[in-house]
Amino acid sequence: MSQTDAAQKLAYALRFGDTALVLSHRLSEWCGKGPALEEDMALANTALDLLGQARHWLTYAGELEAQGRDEDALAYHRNDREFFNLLLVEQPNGNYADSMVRQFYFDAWHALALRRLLASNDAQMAAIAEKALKEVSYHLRRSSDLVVRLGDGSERSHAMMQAAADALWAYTGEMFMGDAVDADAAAQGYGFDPASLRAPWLDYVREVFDEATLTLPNPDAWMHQGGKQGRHGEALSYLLGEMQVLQRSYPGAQW
Amino acid sequence: MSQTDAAQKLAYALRFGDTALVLSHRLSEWCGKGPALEEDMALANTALDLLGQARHWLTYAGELEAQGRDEDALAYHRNDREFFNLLLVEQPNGNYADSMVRQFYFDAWHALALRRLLASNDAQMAAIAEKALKEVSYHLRRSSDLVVRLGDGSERSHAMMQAAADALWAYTGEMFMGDAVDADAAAQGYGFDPASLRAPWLDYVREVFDEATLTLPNPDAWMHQGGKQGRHGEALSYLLGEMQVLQRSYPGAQW
Amino acid sequence: EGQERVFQERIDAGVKIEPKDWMPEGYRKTLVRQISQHAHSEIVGQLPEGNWITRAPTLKRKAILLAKVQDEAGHGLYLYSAAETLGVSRDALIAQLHAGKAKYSSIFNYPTLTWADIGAIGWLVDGSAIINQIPLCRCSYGPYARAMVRVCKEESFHQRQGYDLLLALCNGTPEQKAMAQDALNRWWWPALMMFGPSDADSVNSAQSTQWGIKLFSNDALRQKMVDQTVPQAEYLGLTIPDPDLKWNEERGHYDFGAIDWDEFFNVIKGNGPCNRERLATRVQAYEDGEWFREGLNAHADKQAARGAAAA
Amino acid sequence: EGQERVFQERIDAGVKIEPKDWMPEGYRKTLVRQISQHAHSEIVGQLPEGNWITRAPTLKRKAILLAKVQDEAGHGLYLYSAAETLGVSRDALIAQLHAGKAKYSSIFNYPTLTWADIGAIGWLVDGSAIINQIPLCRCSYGPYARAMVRVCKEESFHQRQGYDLLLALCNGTPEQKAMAQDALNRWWWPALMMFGPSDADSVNSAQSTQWGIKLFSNDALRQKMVDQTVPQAEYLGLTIPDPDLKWNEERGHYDFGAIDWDEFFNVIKGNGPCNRERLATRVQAYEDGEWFREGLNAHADKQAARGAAAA
Repeated sequence: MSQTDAAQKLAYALRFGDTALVLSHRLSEWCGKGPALEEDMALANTALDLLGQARHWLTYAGELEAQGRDEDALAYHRNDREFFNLLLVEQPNGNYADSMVRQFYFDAWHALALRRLLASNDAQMAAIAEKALKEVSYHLRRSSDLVVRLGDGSERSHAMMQAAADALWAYTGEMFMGDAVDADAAAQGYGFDPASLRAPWLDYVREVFDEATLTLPNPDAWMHQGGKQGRHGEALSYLLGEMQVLQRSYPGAQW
Repeated sequence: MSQTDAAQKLAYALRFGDTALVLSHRLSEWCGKGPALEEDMALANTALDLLGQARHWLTYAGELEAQGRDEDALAYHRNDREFFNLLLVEQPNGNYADSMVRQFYFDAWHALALRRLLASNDAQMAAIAEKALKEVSYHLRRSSDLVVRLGDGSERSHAMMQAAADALWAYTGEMFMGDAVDADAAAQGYGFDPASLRAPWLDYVREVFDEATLTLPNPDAWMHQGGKQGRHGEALSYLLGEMQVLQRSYPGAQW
Repeated sequence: EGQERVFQERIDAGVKIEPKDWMPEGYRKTLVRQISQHAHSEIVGQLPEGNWITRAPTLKRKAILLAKVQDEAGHGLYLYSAAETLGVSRDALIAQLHAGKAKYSSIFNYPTLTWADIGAIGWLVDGSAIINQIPLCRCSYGPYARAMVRVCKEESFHQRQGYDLLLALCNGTPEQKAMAQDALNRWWWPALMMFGPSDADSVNSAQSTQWGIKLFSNDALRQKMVDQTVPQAEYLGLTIPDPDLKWNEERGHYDFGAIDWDEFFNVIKGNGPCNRERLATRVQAYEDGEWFREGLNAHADKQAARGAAAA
Repeated sequence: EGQERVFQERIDAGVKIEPKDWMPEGYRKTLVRQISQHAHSEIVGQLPEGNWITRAPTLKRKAILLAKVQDEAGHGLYLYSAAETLGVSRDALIAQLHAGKAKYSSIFNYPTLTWADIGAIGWLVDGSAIINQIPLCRCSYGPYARAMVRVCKEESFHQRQGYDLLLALCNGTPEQKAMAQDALNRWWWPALMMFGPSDADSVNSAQSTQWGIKLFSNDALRQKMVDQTVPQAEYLGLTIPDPDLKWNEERGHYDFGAIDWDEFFNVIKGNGPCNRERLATRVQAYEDGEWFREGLNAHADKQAARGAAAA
């Protein structure tokens, strides 16, 4: 593997790891503040699954990098310009409708993405994906179910879900935009072309929205991008500052 | 000056400095989000005054400590257990009524406290107080005026001001509770007995509240304490984590 | 009364009371109060620990803490269910909590100021909770006893994790060790207060004992906590903040200093550092979630109507 | 028209137009649009910079940034006042902004990602603003020209502070210098776009020029910005992100690469990284403040009534 190849693959692993880590963080911000006890449990559970996945990805990224950085070094000692998560998952929680729609958009992509990674020629990536897919399939069932029930619920819940669906829409396009890292992943056979997930994702989201009586936003609307390349919104550096505060304040300490 | 004396005086200076710094931070969180352009300007102005005062106090504290720490070392490299600000000023902003009542309660005390420090036998403290008092007299006029206008304003503004007055009340008692540091300050003549400010403070607040048609909360209600001794609420460590993020993340860098 | 005698005989014979069995009104009321307080404590207890999830210093510790807080929500669920078997709904109980009419464990009105507090809560607060709760696994009311078995198993896991967290700090830098000592200083006395006032001052104890709801005295449980914890603190190299603490050879127990019951009653009255915040946070969460619960209900109604129309 | 001719003669003679003077409706409209856009830009411009006040790395830098943001609010005030002399209220202008009908400078739809961005905004964004605004100190409408004098004085102060901030980073650690380079990479092109489309594509330019509102072409000002900034970047040791940039001996100016006007128009249309957030923040602030403004009005009404009753 050439040095460039290794760097591309590392970036690829970090994108999955950072995305899982950042979304886990956002979900954990809900702790004790959900709209029902069952939701508190489900949020913590999803956050925990994603955190576990992030740890696998970051540990593997550390191996690919081969500079001796472990999951914690990668999670706690990079700034937001070195994080490669999707913009969608860093969006602030907003109200619970916002958080649920964010989750639904993401889960629908995540399940598709992991399914493609099952065929990765990188055994470790395939193994991480296989374990994660079991969890994510459940996440997707849950978030799809909530979208349907709240979309086709009361007038108020419908309006809130539609507003959330519209507001977050512009952050979904990035999931399907490829760059050199994606091209390398697809060419080398350890990853896939993200554009190929767009049609099935749209089909699935459309189907769920139909059942939820929600209007699908315009698929050809302008979309944000940059997260996968480390260009984030203003919220991420606050999130990381909070997450990293102890590691940054007590350099070298063991916990 | 014995070592204990020096430590007491240092703690005394830090209390004033930390209180000004933390309130300045809270006010600056309003940046661009105030209820009117004139308020945006006034908030920034007050934040700036308090920041300037904090810098004087912390610089002087560094001199008293004589360990080579400057204003930045003291502001950016202590954690919340080492901060000695009043609990009142660390309270989250809440709505604008909360922020204004917090400011009013504090300004009313601050002006009294600084006036007493004019007579400090520590020339530097007296000088800091003199400069600060000019600014704080203006802050107090402004916050008193707003309390009157909003208290005796619409039904809604009255209700919001009263709710804020009640909610923050329990954080005012600490301003008048003395401990060993205060006792030393009074005994040595560089400071004063905080209990002696209680009656004039209550008189002033009562007078303004009367004009504002607000009900003074019960002066003998139970009161929080601990901030002056470094035992804070849960909000302060978030505030400091945010404030200190760059200094903590780039140790040793010059800015 | 005959019913009452039969009831007491069952208890004395160690037979569990089940939801459909006859029971005295006082027994029911006492249990509802106790179980719901316990449930509320689990729910409110999420907040002080949740305060450090986003700031946990390693991903592993973060995962442990997240799992723990999730367990607490789960405990809340079992316990509300156990209370519901006594004929009172979860919504009604939560409404009491939000109205300030129901209590929860006062310990959660103290703030978590540093990461070490997460360890101290696991070690001391869960430690006290377990000592309180283990006897309840044998209490006379079946659903409560069974809920407690499950709760205790998880709590003892949490306690070990808390201790392990502190062990890492105590083996760490001097700053980290100081953080652990500071946490012990602040949590020690509130943890001892968790057992409640001295039995002499405790109302209803006799009746609860007769009913098999209370199996040991508050003071006896507190003594057990002290005896168990002192050597653990020694192993950590931490000092318990009690100058009167010393081994009493004769009693075979540690003697310890007087508890500041003024503080205890003050916090119960609402004057703790975080009472207002904790309740406000829960009430806000509930109010913010109203549209959500209403939406789910509306959907369920629609589904039911569609089902009826199809039938 | 005679009025119109007299008006144009005054302008041509360099005499300022004042609020009470007759003016063509188009002149009034153009000025209202331009001044209010400028005012809105000052107000919205508080947000990207305000994003780093709480995180400024030294107290001195924090004070400088706070003072700067305060100045911007002040500029907003003068400018709204200047617009009000043309017969439109501040409230009406703000309502247009909040309804998405009025523009503000597109540059504020880019995020401030690092501390270096604060320096880059001062250096490049204020730099472009000054070049744009200095000619306006001589524009034909008196209140606007006078407001601009005050604004420009403060802006040039801000620009030096921004440059000084970057200088500290460029003299700092490699990480700090990389942060500065990254900021330059992101802000360079948007700063050049601040001058607006090439004159060939610019509507209304001719009329504005005739009216003495526009004194130089967009391209001329942009060239001035490039020429002025390149040596400053060199002094910092930073590389301007334009491979086509080079000195043209013949022209006596720097040549530079083609601007991506698609991006420019896209951001204007609402598709910038932060358009939605910026407007949402301002609207939220305004809505949250409704009770405040209403309360002050109610008090003023009461006072007036009391005054009337006493009279």
